[in-house]
Amino acid sequence: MKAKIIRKQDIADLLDNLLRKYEVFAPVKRDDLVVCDRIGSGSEAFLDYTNSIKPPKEILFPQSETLFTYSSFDDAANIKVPLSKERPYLLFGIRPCDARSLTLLDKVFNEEKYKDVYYLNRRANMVVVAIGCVKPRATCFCTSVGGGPFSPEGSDLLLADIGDDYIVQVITDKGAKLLEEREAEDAGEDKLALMRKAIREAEASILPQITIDGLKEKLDRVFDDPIWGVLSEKCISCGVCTYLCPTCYCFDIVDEARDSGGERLRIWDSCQFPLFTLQASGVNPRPTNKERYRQRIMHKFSYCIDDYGQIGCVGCGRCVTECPVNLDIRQVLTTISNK
Amino acid sequence: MTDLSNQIRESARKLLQQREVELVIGFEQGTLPLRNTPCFIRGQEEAERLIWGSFCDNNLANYLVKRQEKVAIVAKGCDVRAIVELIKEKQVTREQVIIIGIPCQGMVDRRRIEAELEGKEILEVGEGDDKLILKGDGFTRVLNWNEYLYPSCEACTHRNPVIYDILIGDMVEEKATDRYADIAEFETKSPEERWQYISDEASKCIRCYACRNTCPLCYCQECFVDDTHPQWIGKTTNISDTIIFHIMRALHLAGRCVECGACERACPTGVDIRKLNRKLASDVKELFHYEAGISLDQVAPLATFRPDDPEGFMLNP
Amino acid sequence: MKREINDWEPKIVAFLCNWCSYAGADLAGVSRIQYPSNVRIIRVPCSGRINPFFILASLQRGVDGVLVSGCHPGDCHYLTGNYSARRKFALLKNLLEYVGLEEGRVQFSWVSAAEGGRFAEVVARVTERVKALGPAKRLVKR
Amino acid sequence: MKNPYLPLPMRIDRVVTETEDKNIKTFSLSFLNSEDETGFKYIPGQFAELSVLGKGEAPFSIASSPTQEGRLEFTVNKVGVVTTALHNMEPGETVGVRGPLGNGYPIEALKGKNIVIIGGGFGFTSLRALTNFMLVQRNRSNFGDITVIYGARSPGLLLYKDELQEWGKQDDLQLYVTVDRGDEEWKGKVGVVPAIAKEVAPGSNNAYALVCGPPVMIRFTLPVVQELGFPPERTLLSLEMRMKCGLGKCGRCNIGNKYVCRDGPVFTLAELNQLPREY
Repeated sequence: MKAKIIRKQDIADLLDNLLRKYEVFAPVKRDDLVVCDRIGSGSEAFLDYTNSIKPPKEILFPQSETLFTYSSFDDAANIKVPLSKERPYLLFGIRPCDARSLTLLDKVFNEEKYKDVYYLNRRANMVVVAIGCVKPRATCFCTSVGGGPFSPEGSDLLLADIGDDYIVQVITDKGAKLLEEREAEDAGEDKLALMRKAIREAEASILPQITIDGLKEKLDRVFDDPIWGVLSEKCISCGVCTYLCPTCYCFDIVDEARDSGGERLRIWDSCQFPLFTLQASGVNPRPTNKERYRQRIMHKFSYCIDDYGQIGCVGCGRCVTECPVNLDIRQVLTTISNK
Repeated sequence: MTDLSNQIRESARKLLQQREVELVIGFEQGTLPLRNTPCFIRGQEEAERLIWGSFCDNNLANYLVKRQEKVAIVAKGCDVRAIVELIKEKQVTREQVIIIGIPCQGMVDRRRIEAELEGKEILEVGEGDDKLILKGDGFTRVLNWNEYLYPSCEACTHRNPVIYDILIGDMVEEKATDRYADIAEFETKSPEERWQYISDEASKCIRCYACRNTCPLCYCQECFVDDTHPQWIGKTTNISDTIIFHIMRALHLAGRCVECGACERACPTGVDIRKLNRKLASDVKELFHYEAGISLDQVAPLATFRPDDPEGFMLNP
Repeated sequence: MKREINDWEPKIVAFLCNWCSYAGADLAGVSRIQYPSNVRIIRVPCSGRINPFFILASLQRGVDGVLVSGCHPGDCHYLTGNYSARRKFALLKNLLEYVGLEEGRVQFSWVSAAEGGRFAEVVARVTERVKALGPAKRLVKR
Repeated sequence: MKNPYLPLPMRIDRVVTETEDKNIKTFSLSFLNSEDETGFKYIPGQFAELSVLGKGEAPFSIASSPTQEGRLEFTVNKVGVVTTALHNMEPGETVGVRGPLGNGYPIEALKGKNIVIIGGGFGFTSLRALTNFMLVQRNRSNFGDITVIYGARSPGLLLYKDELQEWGKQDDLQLYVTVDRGDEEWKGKVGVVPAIAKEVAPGSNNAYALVCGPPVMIRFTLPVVQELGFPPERTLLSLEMRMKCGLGKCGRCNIGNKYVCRDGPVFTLAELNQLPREY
């Protein structure tokens, strides 16, 4: 299908129309932060942003989620799963790196053997409309990890900002269907040329920052190297990098007692927390920063490849900019590559 | 700044050479503009990495707890106050640390600078005597750095190290500031407004515990939020649990918090954590005449009492 | 069925120290002094035993008011438990009101073992105040 | 779509206090719905998550053998919130069970082989399940000689005492029970498991060694097993890690790229030798 044109000034109106049929999530400004949240009106969407502080993963995989509530274990009927038939979700205006993160989450939560009904319930009819990055930040390293500022993976439609208009590229049938709901003119050659120029410039502006080729093999070799202790020394074992990461999906399952029953919740957890792996016996296989930080890197750049055929990093740069002690994953990976 | 950096390096080299310490904890250039980052120096030849600048905002005292070896630490006013508390609480011994004290002019708040530039990305920073030269794609901005200090630095009344072994640079004049003015102002609001504010702030919290982990005085082996037996509070982002987490953390820090602001700087979502900590610091000062981290001799306010402590708050029918 | 507001009776948790206030409550009882039945008493060894978290946990679980009571200063069975507690309580009470909890939800008093009447009066005052505030909403976990 | 997080309702039929310190109990459970029982197909070595009302869930090896129809048994050591709550429960009460999870012992590979089981303390539960599985008449001929070496710190801490007595009388398995430290009444062997294994274990010819126990026992037993000539491919271990989801998702039980809950808990020593030493 041909690329279409949407005028920027029509975006709010377009979203208002889509709101009739979809639960729409878009970047919005809350205080000084841009977050990806449910909107009630098209004018709330704030598309002139670099990236949201939190990744959109929480829309599909919320930080706290009730798996079920129960009054007893006497009968399966006393266990209630709060899954309702939701209106289809529309994720509008997320960045291509975050859209790409969904391809990994899909593999994690939609495995042959265990289907995550909670994730899939929301994901099933979801449409993803991403906006390519005309002005990537210096901390973006998507191109180093196989993506790019206009990477289509995970998106159904991909917008390109060419000034007054967005050019809409159709990536999937789902995207084509969404676009059918509204008349839009085809993008002419002049505008397509502008888009290609924007893409070229954006791609060129992102410098290669880490070397992925051979990294996995290197990591698998250096597991026991003392370098991990040096690299992780300043880590304070907080959960910033993992909670803000679009692909980190580790979780905990906890119960909370309610009146005469309980609620089982799934909550985000972080491999950086000392208690994450602490066994009841008191043994902890990852007792210090060193093991925990290594786990994070190994998981993303080695184990994920073994399990899901892709690395667990999309190069969004959130962990780079938000780490309280400036522990920079790019520097860490480069140090390891150079070993 | 270059001068101070050189003096720090010189001291570090000497200490390592004479084997007075095994480790020097200080700052080095960060990987991003507007960032300096903690570093650990064990060999004289590495001392070159040490620097001093406007972005040395982490509280390095955080790295002292549970160390066995003898350590030298580069410490600004608030870091030293934290070290004093840690010594009093027997987490570090005075003999174990060599304090390389630095009178501090305040640290620059990178988020304020970023806000000032309205999203334009800074790619390079130069530090002049009182200026910051910010360069990005097609722009250069020069700002007075002392107009962009962290709120905690603006309210700071102990910029000079209260104790030290080596002093780098000259003592600076302490600011006469009504540092709790904003707390008093907040108290004039109605309970509804205050509750709304606190709830809004807490709703931003993602329970990543960066505030706790970056705090030099939050050194408990197992924090109450992590306890499961009993489980004090829920682990979800339920607003009641989150507010109680912050209230309890603030209470645990009452009379111990040195108001360095590390918690707030670490918070990725900008929760106004100091609103609670500073209320307690202000109460502790007013009710019990104590300020954390000022003296090695004064007993912690919640480890002691006076028979005539104020009790006007008690119900007395 | 809609409950009328005047049907509503607050639930108040009272943390009483074993040696004075609990005995004071006991004395109120054996002396047949009438006081509101809204308090649920939890006996603790000493007011110094009260972790601020007990109070927060009560509020979180939906009690409408909390009363904490111990021996008068100088009379602590453990000599100084209540003096230490008093400092904690002062900070806690201020902080709770500072974050916007209504003044009067959480109250502190001294009641000796001989003060059955005073205990009844304290409970009456607390109940009256909490009733005026209405059901607790802030800090309650939903 | 099947929801992998939902537990099945089960009733506690019997609780046996196993050890004299009363810290270990065995719970015998039965399914409240017969369809659940037909759906719950497991092999020895697998585990399941037990749910207690308002407390949470925790993983336990299934201590019964699938040949013991109509029930599931779990041997539970009282160490945390869920296990303490379980210990306070009585017959007639209900719990939730989610499983079976994990890979279990490689039954097909074990067929036709001599089996040497070496267990210590609380780690014996899944080995007990396997032993019972092999001992039933219709399975027994599938396996060669069966040797069971089992030890605990003291006689009072031995699990399944009645069953051990029964096994001791049977001639289709060799049973050696040992304790680190005996008492006046103890007539059996005294010595740590690795030492006894060295003394009594039969040859490794056409045999598999299966080891499970506390880390220190494993550390000293593996060299013995090796000395006896068991190659790593025929040395099996059942591992324990902190687990939550049991589905290979939640991220805490992995050793390198292997998740103990999903790819284990049973591994050959050859497999483990390929993995980092992070357990």
